[in-house]
Amino acid sequence: MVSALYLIAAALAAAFLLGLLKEQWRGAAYAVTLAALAFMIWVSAGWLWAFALEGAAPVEIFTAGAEPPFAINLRMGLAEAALTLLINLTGLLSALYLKDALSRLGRRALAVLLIAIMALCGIVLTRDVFNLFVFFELIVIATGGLVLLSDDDHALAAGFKYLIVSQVISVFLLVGIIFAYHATGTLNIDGMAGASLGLKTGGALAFFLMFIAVVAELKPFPANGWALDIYESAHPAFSAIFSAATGAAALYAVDKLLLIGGADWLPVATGIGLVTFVAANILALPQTNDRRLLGYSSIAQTGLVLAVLGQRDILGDATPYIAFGLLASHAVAKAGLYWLSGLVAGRALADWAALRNRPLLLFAFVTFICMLAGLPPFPGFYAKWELARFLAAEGRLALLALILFGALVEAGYLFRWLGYLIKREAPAAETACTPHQATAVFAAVIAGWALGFVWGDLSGRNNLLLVLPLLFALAFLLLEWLPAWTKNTLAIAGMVGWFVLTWTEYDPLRLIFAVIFLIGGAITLLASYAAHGRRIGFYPSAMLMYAGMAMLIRATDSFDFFAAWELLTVGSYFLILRGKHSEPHALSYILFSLGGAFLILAGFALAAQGAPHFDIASLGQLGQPAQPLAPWIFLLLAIGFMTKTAAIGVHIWLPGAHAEAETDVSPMVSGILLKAGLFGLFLLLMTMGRQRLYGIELTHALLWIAALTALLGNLMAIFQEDAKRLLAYSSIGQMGYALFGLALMNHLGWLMALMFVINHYIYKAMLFLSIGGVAKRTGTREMYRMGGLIRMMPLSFIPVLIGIIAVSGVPPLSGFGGRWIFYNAIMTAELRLPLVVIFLAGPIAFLYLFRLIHTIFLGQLKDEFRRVREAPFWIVLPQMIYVVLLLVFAVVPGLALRHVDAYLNRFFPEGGLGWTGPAITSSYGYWNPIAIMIVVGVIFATLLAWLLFVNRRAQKVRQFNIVFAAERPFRPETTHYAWNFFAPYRKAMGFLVQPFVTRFWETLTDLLHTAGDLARRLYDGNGQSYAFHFLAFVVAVFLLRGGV
Amino acid sequence: MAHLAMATGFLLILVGFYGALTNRNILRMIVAFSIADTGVNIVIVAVGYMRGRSAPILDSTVSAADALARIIDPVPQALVLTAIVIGVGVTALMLAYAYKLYEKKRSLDIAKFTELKW
Amino acid sequence: MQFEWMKIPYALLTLFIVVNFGMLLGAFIQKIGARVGRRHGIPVWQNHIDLIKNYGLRSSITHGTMFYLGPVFRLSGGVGLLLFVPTIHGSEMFSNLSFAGDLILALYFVFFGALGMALGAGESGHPHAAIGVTRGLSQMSMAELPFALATFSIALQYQTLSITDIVAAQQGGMLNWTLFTNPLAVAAAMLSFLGSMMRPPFDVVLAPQEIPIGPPTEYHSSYLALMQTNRALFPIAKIVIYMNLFFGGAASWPVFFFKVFLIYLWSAFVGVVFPRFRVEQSIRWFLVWAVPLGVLSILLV
Amino acid sequence: MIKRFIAFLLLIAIGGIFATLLIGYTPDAELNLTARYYAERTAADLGSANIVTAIVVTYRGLDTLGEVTVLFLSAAIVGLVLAGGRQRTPRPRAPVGELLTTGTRLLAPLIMLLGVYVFVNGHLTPGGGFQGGAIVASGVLLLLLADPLRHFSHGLISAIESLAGVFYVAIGLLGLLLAGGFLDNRILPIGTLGDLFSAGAIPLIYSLIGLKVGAEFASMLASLSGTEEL
Repeated sequence: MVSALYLIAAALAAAFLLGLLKEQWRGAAYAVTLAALAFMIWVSAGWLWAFALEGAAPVEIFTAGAEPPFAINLRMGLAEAALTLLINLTGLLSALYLKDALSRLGRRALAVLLIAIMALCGIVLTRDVFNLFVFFELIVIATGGLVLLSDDDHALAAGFKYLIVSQVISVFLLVGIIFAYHATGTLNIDGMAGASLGLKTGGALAFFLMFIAVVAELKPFPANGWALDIYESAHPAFSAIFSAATGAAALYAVDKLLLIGGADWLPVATGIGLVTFVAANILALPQTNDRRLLGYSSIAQTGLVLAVLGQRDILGDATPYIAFGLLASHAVAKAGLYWLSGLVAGRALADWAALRNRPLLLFAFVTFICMLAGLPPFPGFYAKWELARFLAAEGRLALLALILFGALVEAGYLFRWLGYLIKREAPAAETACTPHQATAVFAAVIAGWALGFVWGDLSGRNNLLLVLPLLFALAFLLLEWLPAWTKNTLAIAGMVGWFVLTWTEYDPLRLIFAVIFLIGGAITLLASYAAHGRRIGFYPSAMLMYAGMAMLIRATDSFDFFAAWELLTVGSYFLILRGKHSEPHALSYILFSLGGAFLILAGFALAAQGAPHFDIASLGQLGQPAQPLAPWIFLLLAIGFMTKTAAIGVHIWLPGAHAEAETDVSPMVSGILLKAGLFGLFLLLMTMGRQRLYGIELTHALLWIAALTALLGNLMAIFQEDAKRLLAYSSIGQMGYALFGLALMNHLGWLMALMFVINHYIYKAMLFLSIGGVAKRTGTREMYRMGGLIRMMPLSFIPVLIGIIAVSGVPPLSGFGGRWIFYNAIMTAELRLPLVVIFLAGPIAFLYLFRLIHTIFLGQLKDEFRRVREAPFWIVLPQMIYVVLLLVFAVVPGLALRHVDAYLNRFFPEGGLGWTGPAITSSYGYWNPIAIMIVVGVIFATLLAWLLFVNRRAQKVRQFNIVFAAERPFRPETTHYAWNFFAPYRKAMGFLVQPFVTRFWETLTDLLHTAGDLARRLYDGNGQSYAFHFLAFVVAVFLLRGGV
Repeated sequence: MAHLAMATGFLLILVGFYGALTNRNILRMIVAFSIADTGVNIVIVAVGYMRGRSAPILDSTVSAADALARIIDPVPQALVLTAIVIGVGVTALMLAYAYKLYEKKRSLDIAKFTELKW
Repeated sequence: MQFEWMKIPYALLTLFIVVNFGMLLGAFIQKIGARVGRRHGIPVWQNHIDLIKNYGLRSSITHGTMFYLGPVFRLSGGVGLLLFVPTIHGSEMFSNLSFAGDLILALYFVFFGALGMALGAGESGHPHAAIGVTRGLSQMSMAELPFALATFSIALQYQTLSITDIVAAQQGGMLNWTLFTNPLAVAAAMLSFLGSMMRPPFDVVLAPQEIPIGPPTEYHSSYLALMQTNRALFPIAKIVIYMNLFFGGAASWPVFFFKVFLIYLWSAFVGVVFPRFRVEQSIRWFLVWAVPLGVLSILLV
Repeated sequence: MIKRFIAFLLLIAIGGIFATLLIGYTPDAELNLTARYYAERTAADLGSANIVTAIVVTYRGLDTLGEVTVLFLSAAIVGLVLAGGRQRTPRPRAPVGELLTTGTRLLAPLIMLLGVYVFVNGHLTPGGGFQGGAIVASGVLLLLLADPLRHFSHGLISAIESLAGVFYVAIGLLGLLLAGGFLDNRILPIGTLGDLFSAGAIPLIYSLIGLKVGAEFASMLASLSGTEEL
């Protein structure tokens, strides 16, 4: 191995050498710089290789031939190797990116860049506090120089503000160092740590000064205004270094100092880090300038890592894994985003829509955003999981809650941005991207995925990037050049194939879900054959969702479950985002989903109590420390899952998301995706069962929520003018029923929930396809604009007819089976009042369904639709399959239900159904689906035959042949009664559907925004104020710590 | 003696800070920081001072053998040298910045350079 | 209970009896209403005459498939409802096709006809048909609620969902009737009953006097005949359920005729006394008066 | 006014922190561990009479390298900042006066010589590369004052600066290769304590530092002097 000293020596030698080159030899100077940086990368990569793969021991590097503490020494270990590699790589890529700017400014600028990178390495390597100070000052000065690479005039002011504050910081650092030296007689970090500085006279205070000064380099809230200005105005390539490399180095410096400070100072680090994390994220919310937003986000991420470092007392050996996981995610993503920002002409977030015309750059952006948000399979995801595990085990719940809250806020602005990118109007200007710039950006993308792989490998769990379904989904990224129908065939084949491979593994319950997720998904995909072109982005997203679901049902470990959960969330988010006007809805979907996911994460973490692997099945037998927390765990998990099923209160994302999605996406996200939440609830109730919290039976609370969800979902559905929205609200109501069945906690209740799972899949997928087809042909979703379409689109009418009979539970179709089981189930219900609510919900379903079929297909045909064609074949085909399925399931529900019924005996031995002959019996009643079907069929057929006989000469009349107050109308508009269809109902019951919940969430987000907007007035742009902030920060920390 | 020097040093730091916080003129701020830097340097040197001993240079008066008992702590002296030089570097940089800022706005008022905020 | 082929002729016999009884009863009740209003009223065989006339009419038009199917749905609903419920308690002959399902089947099958009718009327393209349907559905959704609550209450009370078992439990004296064992449920159900009989104050759905509105206006000839058959059949089928659930059922045809008449009379009685509600008024009325009774009956059972 | 008041309050608090440090401070009676090592071993190990120099150049040589780099950076950046954009337009100005011109002619070489003396003897007497370099630069300043329009050869200054730097790093690496570690001065014989040619590479390094510092200051001064006409 080459001594780590060469990192410093090479950079310096090259920097000095540059001075010897003639000013005109720009190319040569640039080459020397790149060569030096490449050499440095080689050195640190070599060390990383040695440590990570060959298990080499850390090396102490002495200078001046004397032992520490008498001479400065450096250390090269795993962390140092990784960090220097990160720094050098960022440096090299930024240098590539900066080619034009650097060539313009010449060798001096190159030298400054080299020295900056060298100094960052120095900070990481050195074990001497004063040496640390020297390197920090080098960074300060180099930053002062590199800021000027920017084309932005304001960079000058920003640089000066930075220098002002740096001066103040360095005063504190120097005073701290000299007193620490006085107290311990050494300048060596390990020496100081060994001499227990804090116990010496004045030692604690000296440490405080050093600590606060180094922490200030992390830009803690509120002492960070100067850094934001730099982020905003500097050249993006420098901001990349400033964010990724400087942040990493400063964090490591703090880490070293914490070694000196010992356990006493860990809470301080945590506190500062956490406040910074949360505050910076809230401050970022109202940002519109991209680079400043990234600046806030950098500060927040650094704060988070600081908080993690402060938790090393409980994280122990896992600290590097977690901290570096978060740090690496942040660094790679942030560097990548800054590089990208250089390609975007405008500085407003919406200007980034320019990237949309460049799919590869778009992919890069998405990668970075997902990394930042800590989504799988990136390192941040693993880190977050481990962090939650440890925090929950030690009962540091407030901390966990704050971290998750901050992460959610962060996801809020990141995904809002992503939405702008994908949905906003792209500027006409072409995005210019030189090969150098592209190299930098894509190197970051590759690094991101590679890190994801490494972290998965190190996690001691399933490496997500080796899981077959996920790989299959990701493979579609490489297949994007294929036409859509090829990809569709591949996708269907893959899903069916996976089902065939795995179906023997499932118990009956899981098998039902597996069939719906995989086979059901494949059927819905048939509709996608209707799409033309390449459909960029559709297949990776859809397959990601399905991969998540496939992994979800197979998961036994809580980690696998959670990872699958996040994957399906992300996949479905991108799917939903594809809709024309779905930007705000996709955002609210992902936010609610992530919020729910965080609750699930917290729930699992609490339940595991630090155990590295936690089997979901053992939720039922929690260990001692977790046992008293069981109701809380239940609550967290239940709410988490309920965000996916859109229970009332957390339902507001659903209508928009489902309604605005594309024609073939709506059935996927409604018919299939919602079942993931139910699956979670099934697992939860199966394992944890009943829990009491403050004397309240939680399943009873669930009953109430479910009943209200059913009622209000249905009620809101009847007042919709938009057909797809109507169906979406209806899903909320239906999920309420299913949840109700689960919460009943008896055999039949669960059976009913399963019945709903199957039924809802079939008819909701069918209805969404049918209505989607109609909307596609007519170009509108407003029902009152349609009417009389039965003549134009009879094939789309049939599924709707069948569908509404099924949904409303009218015999003889399968919906009735659900209702019958429901009534039998509630016979033993413990709580009767919620039943009243759900009774009320029943007939209301009938209302909106009638509206759906009437206002679209019946009534008067409008002039503009006289030439409308039937929906495309590929959209009709799956509907017909569903019709057949529905009829089959109506006649022989036992096909699916019998096995599940038997399986449920395991949990509720009593109250099962009897399956003797064609009749199905319970302890209260009986039901014979075949007989019903035959009786109804025979009566119907007889009467029809009779009518046909007596009325054989019926004459078809024209559209307006109606008695209309003695007039013959001729305009369909005046005769199609469709708008505000249930006006009397609104008068009577409208008070129940005031958008209270929407208002609540809106107020909440508004409050956050306002808070961010007010708080950021703190950064008034005056360099002096920033110095004030820093001093106030010092004093505040000092006082809060109780005077050290 | 050491206390006195140290108190002076601290006082200079505070004076420098006060000047930097209350003067809006950039040049005055730079001067104020120089004062604070000087204060820090004095503090550093004061920490190394030991009553009745001489500078850490071996010559006819202090031989290598009795150095242990005769010289003061050399480390702060080495450190202060570095600190001074770094201070000079930063000051030079700030002056250059001040010049450029003035060139841009024809003003040295720090409160005028607030385009970047929030 | 198993299916036997013999059940079919028996069922048809029931059907025949009930249709004729229904038509006579309907006319009789009309007459009572007219007499209260100091009018002479129609002869009791008027419904039979109308039916024959309508079947005899030769002019017939159609607006489309659903229009054609509407009356079929409607009558299927009525016939099915009647046949899924045992008519005479203890008689194997007149237990009809109740082997196919229990109370829940009957409750949900009520919607079958309403749905088909609404669809058919909808296709006629007449805006008033649609308005009538919205009114009808809105009112029904709330009117059915107290009945559903009451039903559930007595299902809990008797711990069964089988109508036969519920009737059986009420045998052995009047005091065993649900009317006396669970008066709250019966009260709720009887209020609900008013809402589903299309008589004042809940007849705004049809609004027969003022405007030519809704399905009966658009349909004619044999369509109307089918619907008229249903008009005769359906109320009786519903009353049979009420009778079975709350009033001890009927062990023989005379008792059957008598009880059905009395229950029918209740709606006529209220109808001639009260003026008409608008839809939102009736919804509120059910919500305020009937639903709480139903809730209480469930809680107290 | 409020600003002053807040500043005052903050500084009182900071002053409180400093006061605590001050009150808690007790001067050492004995040399501490590190200082003791230096006092005992410097002469024998490194052969440098000036212990501070030994620390600066050798024991904490990395700091010093950084320090030199700080100056290098500052000079580069000052050059970068000030070179940007503006074309130099010499304006006629009043002559600086006979006294200054003549004095400069006399003094400048002497000052330079003194500077060289100071850094060459850095390992023996107080002073060293930085001090010597600063003195050399002050000579340059004098020249600039005497003739503001004088063009220094930027090429020469920068060549000196760079070469000195490269050699400095090279010597450091030689230490790594031939002796105990980076910047170990014992690549050359340490000689007799007190001799000019003693203390191994220390005089050499310090001379390089002196040259470099002088060159850097000079280039900074030259750059700054270009700002005069504003």
